[in-house]
This record gives sequence, C-alpha cells and structure tokens, in this order.
Amino acid sequence: MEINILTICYLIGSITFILGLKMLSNPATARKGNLVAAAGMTIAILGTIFLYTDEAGNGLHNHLWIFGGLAIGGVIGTLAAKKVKMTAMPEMVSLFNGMGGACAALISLVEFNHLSHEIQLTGISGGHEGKVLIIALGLIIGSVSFAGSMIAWGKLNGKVKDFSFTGQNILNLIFLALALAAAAWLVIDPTQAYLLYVIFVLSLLYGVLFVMPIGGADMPVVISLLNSFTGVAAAFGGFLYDNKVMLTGGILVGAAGTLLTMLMCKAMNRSLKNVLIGSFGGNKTGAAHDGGEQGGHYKEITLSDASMLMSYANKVIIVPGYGLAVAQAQHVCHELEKILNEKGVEVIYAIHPVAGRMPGHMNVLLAEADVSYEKLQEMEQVNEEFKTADLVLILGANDVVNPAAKNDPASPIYGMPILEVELAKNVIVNKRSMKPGYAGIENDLFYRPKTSMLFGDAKKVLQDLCAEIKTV
Amino acid sequence: MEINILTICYLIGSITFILGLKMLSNPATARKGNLVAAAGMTIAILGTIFLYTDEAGNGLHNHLWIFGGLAIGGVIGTLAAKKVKMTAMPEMVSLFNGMGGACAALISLVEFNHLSHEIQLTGISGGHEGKVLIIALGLIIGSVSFAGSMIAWGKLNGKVKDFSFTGQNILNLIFLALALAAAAWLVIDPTQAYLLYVIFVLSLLYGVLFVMPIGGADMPVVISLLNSFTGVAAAFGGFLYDNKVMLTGGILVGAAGTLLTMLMCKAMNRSLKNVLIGSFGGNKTGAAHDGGEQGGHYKEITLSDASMLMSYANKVIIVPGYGLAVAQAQHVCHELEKILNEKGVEVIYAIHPVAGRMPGHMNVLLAEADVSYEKLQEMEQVNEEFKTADLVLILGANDVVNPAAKNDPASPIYGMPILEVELAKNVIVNKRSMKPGYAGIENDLFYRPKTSMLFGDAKKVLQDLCAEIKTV
Amino acid sequence: MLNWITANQQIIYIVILMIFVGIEVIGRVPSVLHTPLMSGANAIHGVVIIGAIIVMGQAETDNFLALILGFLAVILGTLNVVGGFVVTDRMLEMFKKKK
Amino acid sequence: MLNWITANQQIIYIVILMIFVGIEVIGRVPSVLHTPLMSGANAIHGVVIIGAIIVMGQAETDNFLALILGFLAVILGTLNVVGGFVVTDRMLEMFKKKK
Ligand SMILES: NC(=O)c1ccc[n+]([C@@H]2O[C@H](COP(=O)([O-])OP(=O)(O)OC[C@H]3O[C@@H](n4cnc5c(N)ncnc54)[C@H](OP(=O)(O)O)[C@@H]3O)[C@@H](O)[C@H]2O)c1
Ligand SMILES: NC(=O)c1ccc[n+]([C@@H]2O[C@H](COP(=O)([O-])OP(=O)(O)OC[C@H]3O[C@@H](n4cnc5c(N)ncnc54)[C@H](OP(=O)(O)O)[C@@H]3O)[C@@H](O)[C@H]2O)c1
Repeated sequence: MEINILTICYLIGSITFILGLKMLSNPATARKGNLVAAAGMTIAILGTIFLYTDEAGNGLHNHLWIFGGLAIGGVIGTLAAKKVKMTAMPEMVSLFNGMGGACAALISLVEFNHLSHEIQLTGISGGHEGKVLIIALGLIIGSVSFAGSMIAWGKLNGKVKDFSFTGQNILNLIFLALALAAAAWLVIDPTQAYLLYVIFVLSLLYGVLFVMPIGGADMPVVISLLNSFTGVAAAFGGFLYDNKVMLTGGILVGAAGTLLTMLMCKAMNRSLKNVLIGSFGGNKTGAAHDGGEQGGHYKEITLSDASMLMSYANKVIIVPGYGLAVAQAQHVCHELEKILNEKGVEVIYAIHPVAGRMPGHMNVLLAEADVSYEKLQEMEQVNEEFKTADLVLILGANDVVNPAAKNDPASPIYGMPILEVELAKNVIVNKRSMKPGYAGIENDLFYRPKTSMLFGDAKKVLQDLCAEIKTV
Repeated sequence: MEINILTICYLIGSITFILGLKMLSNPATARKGNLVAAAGMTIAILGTIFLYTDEAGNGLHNHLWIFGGLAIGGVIGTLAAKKVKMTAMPEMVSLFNGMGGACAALISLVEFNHLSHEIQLTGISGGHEGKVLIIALGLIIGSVSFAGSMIAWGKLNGKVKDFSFTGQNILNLIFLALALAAAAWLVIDPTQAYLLYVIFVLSLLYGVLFVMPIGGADMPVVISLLNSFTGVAAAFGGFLYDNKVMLTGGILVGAAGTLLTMLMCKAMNRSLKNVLIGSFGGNKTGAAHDGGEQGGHYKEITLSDASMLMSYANKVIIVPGYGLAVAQAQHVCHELEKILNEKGVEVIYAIHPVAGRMPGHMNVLLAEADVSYEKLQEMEQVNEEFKTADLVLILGANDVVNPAAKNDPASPIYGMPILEVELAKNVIVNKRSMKPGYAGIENDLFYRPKTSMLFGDAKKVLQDLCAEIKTV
Repeated sequence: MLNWITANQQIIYIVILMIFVGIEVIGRVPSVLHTPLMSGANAIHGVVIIGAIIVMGQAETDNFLALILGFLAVILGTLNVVGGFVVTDRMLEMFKKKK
Repeated sequence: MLNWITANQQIIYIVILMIFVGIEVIGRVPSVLHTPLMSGANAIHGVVIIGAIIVMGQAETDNFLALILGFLAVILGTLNVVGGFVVTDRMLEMFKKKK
C-alpha cells in the first residue's frame, strides 16, 4: 500500500520536473515552473521519508537525524540564497551544484561500506559487479562535479587564480584513466575496499585540474557542464536504489544541462572544446596587443561636450557591458537615465545576449538598480532602433559592438551577431584605456569618425556626467 | 540470443520513429526523416519475422503467408501511392490510415478468438481481465478509426455527402457508451464471445456517424484526429504483446497526432470542438447570404483591361486560393506566369498557410504545375512585399484576403493573419460570383476602390488572359 | 489498482515520457509541413503490422479464421506502412528547393 | 551483455526517452534565461537527496561512519535543493515585467 503511494509520489515528482524545466525555458512561465519543480521535489522527499520500505518491508528510521539534516541544510541554503548579491548568483549556483555532487559521492562511499560488510559476512564476493560499477561511477562523477564546482566558485569570487602548465591536459586524462582503471579493478575484486578511496582522491584531483586552467570568464559554461555531471551522478543513484524519480530527474538534468552548455557556447560563437581546452584558438596572448599599435586615430571627447550632446539629444541608447558590472556603476547609470528623462530625453538600454560574463548578466545588473524592465531591449529589436537614436553611449562594452564580427572573416568572433551602434548619429565609448575586452581583439569601432572616446572608470565618469548635466 | 537482438531491433525502431518525426517537422530535413522512420520500420518488421519467439521459445511459422501478405500489401501500397494525383493525397492518407485501423481491429478479433479457445479448454474464465480489456479497447478504437477514415476518404473524393440530423451527437454518444458497456461486460464475463461482435458493429457505426456531419472542407483536421486514434490502437497492440516498438510508436503518433490536430485548427483560427460539432459557431447558413445583399458597390474589369494592366506592370503577385484548385487551373496559371516573365514582368506567388483545404495545398498544387519553389513566398515575407507590387491577382481566394480578420472583432475569422493585398497599387479578384468562401462570410475587399472583379471560372479566365496578353 | 501501478510503473513512465516526446518533437512545425507530417505519422502507426505478423505467425495451420483474418491484417498493415511512407516521400519531393 | 539489454529494456527506454525529453524541452530557451534555467536544473538534480535520506534512514544506530556521512549527505543535498530553488526564484523575480 505505502509503496504504491510512494510510486505515485515519484511519478508526480518526475512529471513536475519535466514540466518545471519546460516552463523555465519560457520567460512568461519561468517563475511558476521553478515553483512547480520545487513542489514536486517536496512531494518526493516527504514521500520517501514516510513511505519508503526496503524489500523486507522495513521503513526508514533515524527520523531525527533526517529532519535535523533537512533543517540545517534548509536554513543555511535559504539564508545563503537570500543574502547573496544578485551579481554573485553564478557563484552560488556553483556552490550548490558542488553540494549535490558531494552528496552523490558520500552516498557511494556509504553504500560501498554496506556492501563490503555484506561481502565479509557472507564471504561471497561475486554477483555484485553491477552494483559496484554503479557505486564507483557515481563516486567518480560526483567527486569530479564537487571538486570542479568548488574551483569554479573560487574563480568567480576571485579567490582562485587561473593556473596551467604544459601537458596539463595529458596529466588530467591520466588521472581520469587511473580512476576508471581502479573502478574496473574494484568491480572485479570488490574486497579491495581501499580502492574506493583511491578512486575518490583521483576524481577530486581530476576535477580540480580540469577547471583550473579555464579562464574565469568561461565559468558559466563550466558550471553548466558540471551541472549536467551532477545530474548524471543523481541518475546513478537512481540505478543504485532502483528509484525512478532520481533516475529520471538525474537524466533530465544531464541531458538538458548538456544542451544548455552547448547553447551557451553557441551564443558566444565558440565551441565547447574551445572553451575547455583553449582560449580563442590558443592565440589569446598573441592577439591581445595594446591599443595604439594599430596606428589608427581615435578622437577623445571632454566630459562637458559629452553632457551637452546628451542633454540636447532626443533619444539616447545605452549599451552596457562587462565594464559597467566591474565598476559596479549600475546605480549611477540609472541615476543618469532619470536625469536625462527629466530633461525630456528618451533613454533605452540595448542588451546583447552575451554582454557581461554570464547569460542575463546585464538584465540582472540593471534590475538590481531598479531600471524598469521595459527599457531593456533585446538585440533584434534594438538593432532596428539605432537609426532613430541621436546618441549611443557605450559603457564598458567592447566585443558586443565590434564590427569585425560582421566584416572580418579572419576574426575569432566572426559570425557573432552584434549591436549595430553605427547606425546612430553619434557614438560615445566609455572605457578605461584602449585595451581589448574578453576576446582579446582590437575594435575598429573606436577609430571610426562617428566615435568619440571618454576614458575613465565607468562609475567615476557617470558620476561626473550626472553632475555636469544637472548644471546644463 | 535471438530475443536480445530483437530487443535491440525494436529499440532502434523506436528511436528512428522519434528522430524521423523530429526531422519531419523541419523543412530542411523532412524528406530524410521520412526515410529514417521507414528504415527503422523495416528493421522492426524483419526482426519480428525472423527473431520473434513466444514464451515457450517457439519462433513464428507461416512465413509464406506472411511474405505473401507483405508482398501484396507492398505492391498495392506502392502503386496506389505513386499513381495518386498530388491533390488527391489527403484522400490517400485517409485510406491508408483506415487500413491501419482495420489491421488493429482484426488483430483484436483474432486474439480474442485465441483467448476464447483457451478459456474453453481450461475452463478458467478469471484472470484474463487485463487482456480482454486491452483487446476490447483496441477493437473499439481501431474500428472507429477505420470507419471514420473510410467516410473521410469518401467525402474528399466526393462520393459521400454531408449528412446530419438533429440529435445526431446524442445518438453518437449512445453508440459509444453502448460499445464501452459491452466491453465492460465482456471483461467481467469473457465467455460471452458474441459481445465482441456487438462491440465491433457499434464502433463501426460510431465511426461513420461521427464523421458524417462534418463538412468536407474540415476533413484534413478529422483525418489528423483519426490518425492519432490509430496510433492509440497500435499502442494497445503494444500492451497486448508487451511489444515496446508498437507501444512507443503508437503512443508517439497518438500524442503528436493530437497536437498536430490542434495546430491545424489553430492555423484556421478555430477550436477542435468547433470543427467537430459545429461549423463556425453553427451559423454557417445564417451568415452565408448571397452577394449583392450587402448593397455595396463593386467594380468589374474587362479581360482586355486586365491583360493591359498585367503586361505593363513591373511586379505582379498572384494569390492562389481554393478556387484555383477546384478549377484545376494550376497549369494555365504557370503558363500565365511564363508569358508575363517573357514580357519582363516579375511574378511571385503569395502563399497563405491555410489557403485551400489542406495545409500546404497551394504548395502541392503549384508544384504539380512545376512552378519553381523560390517563387512561392510565405505570408510573413510577402506581406512586406505587397507595397512594391503594381498588381495583385487573386485567383479563387477569399477568406485568406478578408480584411475583416484584421478589422472586425465580431467576425468569426477575426484574429487570423491575412495576406495584406491592399498594400499593392491594384487588386484584381477572379472568382465566379460574389458568393462567400469557406467561412461563409462577406468580404469587404471586393468593394474597395482599389479592387476590380474579373468573374468566371479560374481556368477559363486564365486561358483567355494568356491569349489576350500574347497579342498585346 | 494501486498494486497495478507499482507493478507496471516502468511502462507508465514509458507511456508518459513518450507523450512528452511526441508533443515536444513536433512543437515547432511550420504549417506548410502539416500535411506531410500527418502523412509521416500515419505511416509510423503502421507499426501495428508487427501485431499482425505475430498473429499470422502463431496461427495453427488448420485454424482458417485466424489464417484468413491474420493474412488480411498483414495486407492492410503493409498498405498502411508502405503506402504511408511512399506517399509522404512524394509529398516532400515537392518541397525540396529546385536549384 | 545482450541478456542484460533484454532484462533491462524498460529502464533503457526510460533513459533514452528522458534524454529526448531533456533536450526537446529546453530547445527553445532564449539566451537571457540561460542562467535561471541552469540554476533551476541545478536544483532539480538535488533529487539526489532522496538517496541520502535512504542511506540515513537505513543506517544502523551504531554505525557511526554511516550515520555521520549520511547526515552530511542529507545536509549537502538539502543545500542543493533548497538553495537551488530559492536562488532561481530570486533570479526570476527580476525578469518579471514591472507594470
Ligand atoms: N554573457 C556571457 O554569458 C558570457 C560568458 C563568458 C564570456 N562572455 C564573453 O564576454 C564578452 C562580453 O562582451 P562585453 O562587450 O560585455 O565585454 P568585453 O568585450 O569583455 O569588454 C569589456 C570592456 O570593459 C572595459 N572595462 C573594464 N573595466 C572597466 C571599468 N571599471 N570602467 C569602464 N570600462 C571598463 C574594458 O576596457 P578597458 O580595460 O579599456 O577599461 C573592456 O574592453 C563577449 O566576448 C562574450 O562572448 C560572455
Ligand atoms: N488549408 C487548410 O488546411 C484548410 C482546411 C480546412 C479549411 N480551410 C479554410 O479554407 C479557407 C481557405 O481560404 P481560401 O481563400 O483559399 O478559399 P475560400 O475562402 O474558401 O474561397 C474560395 C473562393 O474560390 C471561389 N471559387 C470556387 N470555385 C471557383 C472556380 N472554379 N473558379 C474561380 N473561383 C472559384 C469561390 O467563390 P465563387 O463561388 O464566387 O467562385 C470562393 O469564394 C479558409 O477559411 C480556411 O480556414 C483551410
């Protein structure tokens, strides 16, 4: 009886996960989708606690421990998620992802212990191949996901620096191969319990070294990949307990996460392989020559001229980029928008899908400063509007307005759709120097006749602009 | 051993069906998708013939009969499918669909016979509930699909006329309820073998009466619905034999077919319920008043004036509609296009998604006359082009150019996107009278100053036009 | 009923997942492909032929009812499969770009 | 190996169908939703907590290793689930239209 109700709970769980994910991929239903999946998860968890029975018909005990764990995890999780600053959310996701991986790895450790006991008691070491294999694979992938996520988390909050040496890729593969070999050996002879810890350590090492050399800016892609790893780890748990909700939920995330990782790469016009083992074809340092070298000529504009231009414009389009986020200038930027509005100037924001360092970065950033959602326009629409703008103000964006993506087939970003700012009458670019952005390449836009440069830290420059415009 | 290979064959079959359907829904891959699914089907069929074994390990016999049936069905099927005229394809689909339904029904009949034998021999009539239920449901849905498809086929080729009487819906429901009741009885007492034939006959009757009152023009929707019914019937076969490829293939088509049916209705801006039990809110006759009644004023144009206009135009856009198909005027239409081209006039076709009486009707029709695919433009693109056209020639289209869909919220077609022919400089409409089209409503376009009417059968008018233009 | 659910939970999962797949897989179809898609799906449900083959192959050689009905079922099923795929192919032939 | 396939064919079907569902279901996601979607999926794989609960609930009360590791696993799994859903909700809060 109870087991039947539990089956239904799990069925509901699986369906809500699918529906939730589906709704999450549509802006209109995304928030509800998250709640739907959360509701299904709650049903599956409560069902397990109260209705689960093993083959002999015994229910679970240790309820105090279980609820204790749930309470502790729940409180910490909620607080952490509520307190974290908007722009630090990817770090948080990485951290939570690591917890899931660790959870999967711990389950494997405990379950193997059980099995060892059993083997010692009965003296039979055969017939366990399937179970041992699942345990070992779950351990490997859970540990990789845990270690990798921790490194990604450290990189995003600046605690871990990029680190690579020649032959690292080969060393990585050797670690992975050793872990797999140890797993194979364990399957053949499950009495060698120490091998499990060998696997554990090797997998952790692999996870660390796998993420170490990848640039901090690529972490969102890496987190998405590790996310799908943890999904697969959860699926192994499903195999182990013959538990359908773990199995389906895990596979679902494994598949969706893999696709999502590829979609993210595609939005940046790169391949996954390129993200994982080479930075823009490995010629990053080569292409990243300083400004001026190009020998071109660029115009500077003074603060007062810039504020004049803005005050007397009819329509200003602001293009925010990574630099705005770094300078934490979103609040002053909103301030400027309000001052211009008071002067009767229309202001909108042009949001490129990969501006910043994570998908939706600019949306999150500007939302934090209370910029109204209607003023944010996506690339396709706004590209139609540039021609009606008197002025485009580029704040710490670079690659997303680089015309080379359109004109220069040799450029590493060739083919990426860009914001076509040159359709506007005037373009003002704010950045600190002529240095290139993420892709490490020159930007011709800065040398075009329509463009004027306004050097300085975004926050500082915007504050000065606000002050100036008020006096106009 | 064999059984394992068969499992793999079935797995391959299921996967190819999914991939095939996915590819079929994308113009670039559609044709390959069809072949992929066909290849999977071949593997599943050959696997069954050579590798299938029952629980006792016996393979199939009667190979001669089986190959005989395959050969006969294969030859007739290929010939019929190759010979049929392009525009008669929906009829053909309906016929094939009926065959599938009949096949499912026959399987149920034979399997029940087996079961009856067994029950007589062993004297045990209990414990068969599940199997009997599956057999009975398979029989019902297979028969409904068969009978309904035959009627749909008859309607499309004009052999069966619409036929309805008051209370028909209620009578239909009674037949269906009786069939289900008989099935329930049979499950309880499977020795009452005659009940199976009662179910059979009731289901056939229901199928006939269900489709009878629906207008011929709605048959594509009905066929799509019956298509998904047959899918469900195949899935019941999958349950019966615990056969995964039948089960998954059937459910796949059942689900996709249902969605497709709804998509088709949506493209016509109607609901499924509306298609099945009422024609445009049931007021078809009410709204279908004759032309002239509106009291408006319309202009006629002579053949020679029309040919003048065309010969001296730079760009002519042809809007084909149902009338062109009825008149079988696609070949002359292509003729006209060529003559105009020779005179240096650019000609393109504007294809509305629901022009004609089945999705893609116009594409199929014009392709038959060898009109090049590049000249067919879909609604979204061509709506941008009308403003560059000197003349729009409407050939037997009506609803798809009715401005009421845009302007009149009270109109039954309000909300359907239309071809915006009025953006062009001149509009010539060819039809036989001022009578309305499928939706049974007036069309204001005919009374607009830009519009001139050119009455007559499309084929005749086009022939005359060709002759005239040659002399210009 | 409840016991049945647990005993058959895998089948239930397969059915539900298949429904999701069926719906998602064709969700993006443009309307001009509606007819070929319907036709292709029509051919796929011809998989019911496999049931007919099993019926036929298991019929005792003296059970004429089973033989004849089974034979008929094989023919009809084949019509569905072969005719369905061929007619779909012909329809799609007309959609290919002539370059 | 081959026998294993037949014995587990239902599971194999479930896994394959689930992969299709996972891929199809998010195929149309606009790029601005990439981050919340990743975060939501992250919360869903927290379903691994169920394994932790089973481990915990079956641990003998004198097996301290199992108790402690299991307890830790429950905490970590809960962090993943609760934190994951809450952080996703906060992200999505910012995408709602302010009218
Ligand atoms: N969104 C994503 O999911 C994602 C993830 C990973 C990678 N990416 C990649 O990141 C890039 C995003 O393009 P983007 O245009 O936003 O950024 P970008 O091309 O990286 O350029 C940012 C610019 O901001 C300037 N900057 C830095 N700090 C500043 C400060 N405090 N004040 C003013 N300016 C400052 C820098 O120039 P100075 O040093 O001269 O000031 C730099 O050129 C794309 O190449 C994209 O593919 C995106
Ligand atoms: N495509 C689909 O999947 C599908 C399926 C079912 C229903 N529908 C519906 O069908 C309609 C299609 O619109 P449509 O504009 O193509 O057709 P329509 O609105 O049905 O109009 C066809 C017109 O052709 C004229 N006509 C008939 N025979 C003719 C002949 N021999 N020569 C010249 N003209 C002739 C008729 O007027 P006269 O009698 O005055 O000549 C009629 O007004 C829509 O309402 C749509 O929703 C579409």
